[in-house]
Amino acid sequence: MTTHYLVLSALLFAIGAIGVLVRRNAIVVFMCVELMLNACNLAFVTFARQQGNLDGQIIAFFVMVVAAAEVVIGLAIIVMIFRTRRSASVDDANLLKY
Amino acid sequence: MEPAEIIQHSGGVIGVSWLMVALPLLGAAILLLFGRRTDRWGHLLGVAMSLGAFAVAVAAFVQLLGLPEAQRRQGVRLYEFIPGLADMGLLIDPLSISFALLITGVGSLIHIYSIGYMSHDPGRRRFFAYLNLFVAAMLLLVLADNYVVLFVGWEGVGLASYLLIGFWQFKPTAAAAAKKAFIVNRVGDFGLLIAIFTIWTTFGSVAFNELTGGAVDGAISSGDASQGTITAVGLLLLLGACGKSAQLPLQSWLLDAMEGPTPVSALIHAATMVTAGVYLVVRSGAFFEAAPTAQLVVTIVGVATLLAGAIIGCAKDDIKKGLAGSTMSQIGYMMLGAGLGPVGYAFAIAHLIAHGFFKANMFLGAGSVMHAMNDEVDMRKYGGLFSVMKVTAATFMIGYLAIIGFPLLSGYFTKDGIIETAMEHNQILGWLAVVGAGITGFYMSRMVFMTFFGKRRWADDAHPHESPSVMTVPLILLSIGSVFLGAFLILDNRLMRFLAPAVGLPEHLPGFHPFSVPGLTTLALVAVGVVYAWFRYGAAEVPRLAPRGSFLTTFARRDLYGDALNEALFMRPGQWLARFAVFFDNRGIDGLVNGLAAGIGGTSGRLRRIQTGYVRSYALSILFGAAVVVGALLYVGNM
Amino acid sequence: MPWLSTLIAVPVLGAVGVSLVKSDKLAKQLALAVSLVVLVLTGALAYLFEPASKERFQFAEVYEWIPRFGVHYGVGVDGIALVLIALSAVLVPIVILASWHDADGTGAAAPPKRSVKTYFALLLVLEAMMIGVFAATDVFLFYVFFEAMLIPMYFMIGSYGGAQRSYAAVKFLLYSLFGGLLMLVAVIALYVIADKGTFMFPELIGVIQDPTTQKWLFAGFFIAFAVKAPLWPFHTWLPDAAAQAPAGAAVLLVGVLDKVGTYGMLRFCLELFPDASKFFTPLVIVLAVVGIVYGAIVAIGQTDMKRLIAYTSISHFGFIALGVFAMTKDAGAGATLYMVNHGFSTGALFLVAGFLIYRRGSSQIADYGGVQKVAPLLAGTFLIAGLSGLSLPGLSTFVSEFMVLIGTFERYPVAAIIATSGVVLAAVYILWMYQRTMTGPSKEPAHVMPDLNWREIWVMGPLIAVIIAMGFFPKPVLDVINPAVDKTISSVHIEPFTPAVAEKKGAGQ
Amino acid sequence: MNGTIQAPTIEYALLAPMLLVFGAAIIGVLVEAFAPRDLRKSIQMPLTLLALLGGFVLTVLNGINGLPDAPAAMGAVAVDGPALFIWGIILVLALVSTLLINDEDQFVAQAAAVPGSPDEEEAILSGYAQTEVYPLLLFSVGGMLLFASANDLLAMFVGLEVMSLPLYLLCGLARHRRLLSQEASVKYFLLGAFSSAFFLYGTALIYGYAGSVDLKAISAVLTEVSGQETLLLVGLALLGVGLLFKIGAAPFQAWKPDVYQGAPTAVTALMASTVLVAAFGAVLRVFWVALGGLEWDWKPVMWGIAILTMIVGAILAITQTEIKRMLAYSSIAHAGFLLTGVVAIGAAEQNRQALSAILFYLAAYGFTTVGAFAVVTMVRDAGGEAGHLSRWAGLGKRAPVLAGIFAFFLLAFAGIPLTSGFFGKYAVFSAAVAGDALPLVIVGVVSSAIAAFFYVRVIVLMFFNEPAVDGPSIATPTVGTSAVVALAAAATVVLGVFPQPVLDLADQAASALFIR
Repeated sequence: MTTHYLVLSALLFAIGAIGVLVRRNAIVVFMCVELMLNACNLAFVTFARQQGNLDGQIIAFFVMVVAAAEVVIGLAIIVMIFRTRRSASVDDANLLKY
Repeated sequence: MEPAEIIQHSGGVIGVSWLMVALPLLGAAILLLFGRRTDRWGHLLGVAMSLGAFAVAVAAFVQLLGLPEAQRRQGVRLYEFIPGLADMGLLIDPLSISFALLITGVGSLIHIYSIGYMSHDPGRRRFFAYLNLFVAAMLLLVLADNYVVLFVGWEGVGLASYLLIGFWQFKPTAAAAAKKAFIVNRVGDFGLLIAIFTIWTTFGSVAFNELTGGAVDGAISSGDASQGTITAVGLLLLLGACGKSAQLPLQSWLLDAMEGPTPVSALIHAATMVTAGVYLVVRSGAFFEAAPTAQLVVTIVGVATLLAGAIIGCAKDDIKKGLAGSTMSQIGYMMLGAGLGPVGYAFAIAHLIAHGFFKANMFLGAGSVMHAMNDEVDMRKYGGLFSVMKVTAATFMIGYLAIIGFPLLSGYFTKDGIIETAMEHNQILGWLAVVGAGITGFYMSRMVFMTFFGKRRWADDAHPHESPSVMTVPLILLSIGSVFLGAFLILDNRLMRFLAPAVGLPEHLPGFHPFSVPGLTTLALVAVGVVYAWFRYGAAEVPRLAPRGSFLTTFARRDLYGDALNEALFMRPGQWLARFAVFFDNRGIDGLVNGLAAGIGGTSGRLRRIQTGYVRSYALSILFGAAVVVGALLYVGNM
Repeated sequence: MPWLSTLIAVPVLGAVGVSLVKSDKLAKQLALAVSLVVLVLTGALAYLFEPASKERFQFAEVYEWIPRFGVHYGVGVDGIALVLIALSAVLVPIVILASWHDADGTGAAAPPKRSVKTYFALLLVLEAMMIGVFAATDVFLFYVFFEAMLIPMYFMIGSYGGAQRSYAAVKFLLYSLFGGLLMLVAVIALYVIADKGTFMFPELIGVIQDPTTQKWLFAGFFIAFAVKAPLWPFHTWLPDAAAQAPAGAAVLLVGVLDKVGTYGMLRFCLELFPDASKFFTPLVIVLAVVGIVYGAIVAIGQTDMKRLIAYTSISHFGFIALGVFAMTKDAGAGATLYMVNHGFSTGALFLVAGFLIYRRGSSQIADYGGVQKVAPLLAGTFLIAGLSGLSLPGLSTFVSEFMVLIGTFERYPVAAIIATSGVVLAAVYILWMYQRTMTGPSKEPAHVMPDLNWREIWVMGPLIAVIIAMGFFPKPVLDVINPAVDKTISSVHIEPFTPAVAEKKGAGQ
Repeated sequence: MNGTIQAPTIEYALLAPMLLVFGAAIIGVLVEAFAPRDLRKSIQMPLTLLALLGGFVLTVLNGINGLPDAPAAMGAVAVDGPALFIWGIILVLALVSTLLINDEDQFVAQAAAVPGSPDEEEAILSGYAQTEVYPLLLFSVGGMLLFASANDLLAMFVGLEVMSLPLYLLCGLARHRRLLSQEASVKYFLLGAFSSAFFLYGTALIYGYAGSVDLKAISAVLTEVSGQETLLLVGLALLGVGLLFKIGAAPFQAWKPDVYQGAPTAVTALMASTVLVAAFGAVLRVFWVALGGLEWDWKPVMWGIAILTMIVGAILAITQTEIKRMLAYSSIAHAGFLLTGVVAIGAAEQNRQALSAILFYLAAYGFTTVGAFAVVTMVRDAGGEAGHLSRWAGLGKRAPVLAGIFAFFLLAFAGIPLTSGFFGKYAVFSAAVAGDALPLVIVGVVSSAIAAFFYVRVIVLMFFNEPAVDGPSIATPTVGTSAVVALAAAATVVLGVFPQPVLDLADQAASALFIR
């Protein structure tokens, strides 16, 4: 019954995507992205089970590593902008437009 | 008898007859190129070149006379002008040579006259350059052996006329008159061009020797060319002729053309250029004889114009305009004659030549008068000049008698011939021509009485005097011509038989019967006109200011509302059209182009607002895009 | 000796030299010298050219340029190309001489001072490209020159032009570019569909057979040429460009660059897509005739000399297009001759107008009057140039216009008749302009309006001489043109004109 | 599965360029860690250059040694013709961009310091320099190499991230206008991460459908019929979104203008040239190799995207007033032109034509872009670069040569003959025509006509308008910058007049198409 897992992962992905759209705080937005990545992981492992090979699971590990790296970078950037602007709201950052 | 074949020839003077064109052209070139340096002797060069051309013409004429009739059409091919279309070739035949003699002869006299007339004008050298240019172009016109070269000369004289009418360019009226003359002529040229095109596409040639009456009839009978085509050609040629010869409906430019110096009016707008239309019709006889309809239209135009001109002449106080009206009228007679086939041709040409003399004579006389009266042209300010300038007066009188057809003077023979022939063709036209003669008698007498007789109505500062002999001698020579030419050309159909090789000869030659009904009627009417004029302008007091006058008078003064008509029909609508076109071009077409550009710019301006700068809206667009892509792919995939 | 390559190379090198020399004066003299060298070379070329020769293109050179795209550096001339190259070669030195001070910022209403050297360098580059575009026998090479030409002209208008110069320059560039890009599509499609692996023009003749394809490709080429020529209703860029460009540039723009459009119609549209050409002939003829009358009428309504001249050219381009698409010997030859004559006559008009404007600093007709009295030479040359504009017999333009009209009449009488009415309108716009500017009481004391100086006389002299000479004796040029035009027309496979009276055909010679 | 795991084989020679770059990057990190501050720059700079140069040489060697017929590293990386060509371009362009980066004034002294705060001044005074730039650049380049040559989706994802993450940082390091720079950084990061999530989910779905992420395997599965098309199609869609985001195709282009404008110009140059190249390498691989079988499904969609991209790029650029922003939109338009080449997929011969056309276009465009941005770095105000177009008025008067070269680059972008841009466009469009995409080409030329307008507009500003009174100063270019401009100009000319050699090279690279 792997379908449920797929549905769940789809849900998680959707929640993440929606979160990116609705939340203002850069950190939270970023967390939502992470949520999406993990949704992918869930999908991968599920499919690995479906297909009966290990690739999916290995991929999941890769993704975790990449996600970790992303966190490092992301936090660095967000902290940097927070220090200058004293705010982590992504809506404050719109000098660049049109 | 049919016209003779053209035979190529290059011997004797005829071989070098191109000199007739070349000499004056050279003169013009020298005078224009070397400019002020030639101011001192420029006029002499001009005269010399004109006389040279005259000499060549005479020599060629003599040589032609020496040839048997059958060989009296000599072609001189110079070079290929437009390969496959037309050659630069001359045709020396009785018709062209008669014109050449008239042009160079009268032209030379007028050259000489101008030495005196323009002596005080700073632009005299330029004037002679233009005169030479005119002579050259006019000779090219009449000597051309095909329609294309003829057209070159045709427009050449147009240019010369333009330059000379506008000779005093600083006078706005002169500049305007010049432009008007050229443009109206262009309308005629439009017709001439189309005619040439039609001739070319029908006969595959524009050369006169290919376009004989035989060829035309052959084309019609073989069905290669419809009767309609030939008629069309005739009418189009006529349109061209009307332009040059100031015939209705293209007459309006001639009266304004009097803005030019008087010798110009004499040479171009009386003696030679304005008769080119008649030449064209006669030269194209082959087409007209095959197209009776066209011929009829020619005669109608002729009569209409001769009446119109006469009427206009009656009301003019400006002596030159009076003469101009008379010129229109006389050319009307010629046109009438030209529309009457071989017989008419001869009379038309005869009248043309005679008119060349007596009208030039009178114009120069008028010039001499103006010269004496500090360029006053209003006859109401003349009067009683006979006593102070006898030569001028006498010669003018001779011209006057000639034009009204005083028995045994030139006009008597030539005009009468035309009237007689017209009668034979069409009574109505004939009688109208007779009436015209009567009116001529009136307005010419009016002119003479107002100018030379009656009380002196001079301006206070006017001290009239006889003109120098350089001016009077030409007058005398011309008046001699005015006296005898008519008789010489008409009696025992001398000219008719001379022209025969060129235009053909009618079966039965017309006799000369002076006491025919029309002839006598004409004389009577003329007499009435003269007498009436005497009472109005000779015996009676002439007011110095023109009275309001009857409706008819105003009608005539206003040139029969010709200009008003043109203005209402063409000028104003034309200007309006031009203004609208400009507006349409800027707002319409260009507006479309710029509008498109502006539209794109505007779109851009609005679209870039989508780029709000909010990262979340970007994310939304990505998600949205993703959704669309997914949807699209599913749609395509499951099709 | 690679004549044509030399002809292209010399001006380019000259341009480099001009941009390197120190003083402006030297640059001008060098530019003039180079252009004269080109003129001499062209003369030699014309002398060596054999009109009767069997081979289609003489002095042909073909080298592979981009084998990957089947593109060659292929040049060669037939009669048509030769006369147009000659036209460019004659005009450029004249223009250089005429624009002697255009870039110095002297003269009334001069634009702010710009680099003089650049101006003359651009002129030479332009000359090279003009020669190249006419000499190209490779469609792609032609396209490259066709587009590249825009750039120098763009800079000449934009940096040395009048008040509205940048608007005019941009409009000119974008308009032409748009047409060019459509042509690019057609060029690509031509290559792909022909599938010959080459762009050499001779090898592409008759390759496209399918009528529909022909029509589309024709459209692609034709629109580009119609914009370039320009044909009504694609003309509105010309008045702006010509009016804003310095007189010299305007001469080359209207005199030569625009000819590329009509040249392209004659060379490429007709020969590559004969059936499509025949199919579109009615449309094109309508456009042409409309252009003739419309251009003339709008010209009559102009108040600005240069714009007026530009509109007269639009009318004249109508004549040329008419002649090209009438597809008769006479009309074709006439159109080709018209391209040359129009170059000289309009060139003369623009230059004289330029002299006037240089003196007074206004191109408004209303600002002039009575010039004839104070500057008779100037007025005289102006009149002659104008008369050639209204194609007065005895001047070169008459011959070509007459041939176009009579040739058109052979096949399309109605169109020819309407077009002939342009003759009358021409008289109106030219003579009215002359009347308003040159005649009447003069508007200022003589010293304000000096007469032509020697440099200007040397500019106008040759032009007028050529105009008159070719007016009375066009045969030499026509002998060069005719064979080439016959080849072109014959490749359209349209039955030749025969007069109604057949047996009289060819008479009058 | 008998429990024995055989050791994977790695073709080190083939992968050498990538390995070299990564190695150098790691060394760079160590240098940052241990070398004294004042030495770092003098070590990093040559190190980077050497690494990139070496990488290029090795790539060339690979090319000379002949192409392998099977993917390397257990099928993870395909070092085939296109890959080598793309590697070559990337490495050269990166090398060139490095010369730009070398210019101090570009980068913040200390990223951590708050703008305008005392410690920033102090950092500037003490001449700090964020030398991490160099290793970051190397990592990113390495990522690109992998991204463009990855033969399975996992490797591609890793490549994508390794390429992107350092760029996110680099974007935030501008010395002037730091707020903009940081904003660009954060936007780029969030959106990048967001899109890579899509990429990843797409991968997952495709894995679910095909049971493998190996491109070859995927294409193999596509040939045999099976249900669950939906899974595949959705996966394909999401995968596509991830990739199209990177090339900035509409409607995923939103980030491009902001990031290009905010980022330090040197970094913008790097992104505008190399990232585009790498991304197209990946796009081609995914769509032609893995999903070639689905051609008829994705082609229509790609048509739509191509058209949209061209139009949006051209139209929005018209009203831009910031030079870098305008160039960003222009690069969007160019991405659209390139996409017309991507949809020109068809028979093998046709594909060769299209592929080599795209490769040539990438090379031509890359050089011109780097050159253009290099010029932008030289036109400066008190507050850094004079980005606003109005400041460029009359530049032709004050710096004729520079303005001339820039105008030349713009003409190349516009695709005027005798510039590299023209032949690039020509190649792609003719491939598209041959691939029955004529309407697409017509849209292409129309939009390039529109695009011409704003290129021309800049030329008008520079040459036909009078210079502003307090116009920007022209920075006396460092050796590096002037070298970049010269090189780019030379490339633009040569590719515009004698494109044949490069075309041949591209043909060779494309001759064998992609190996699977």
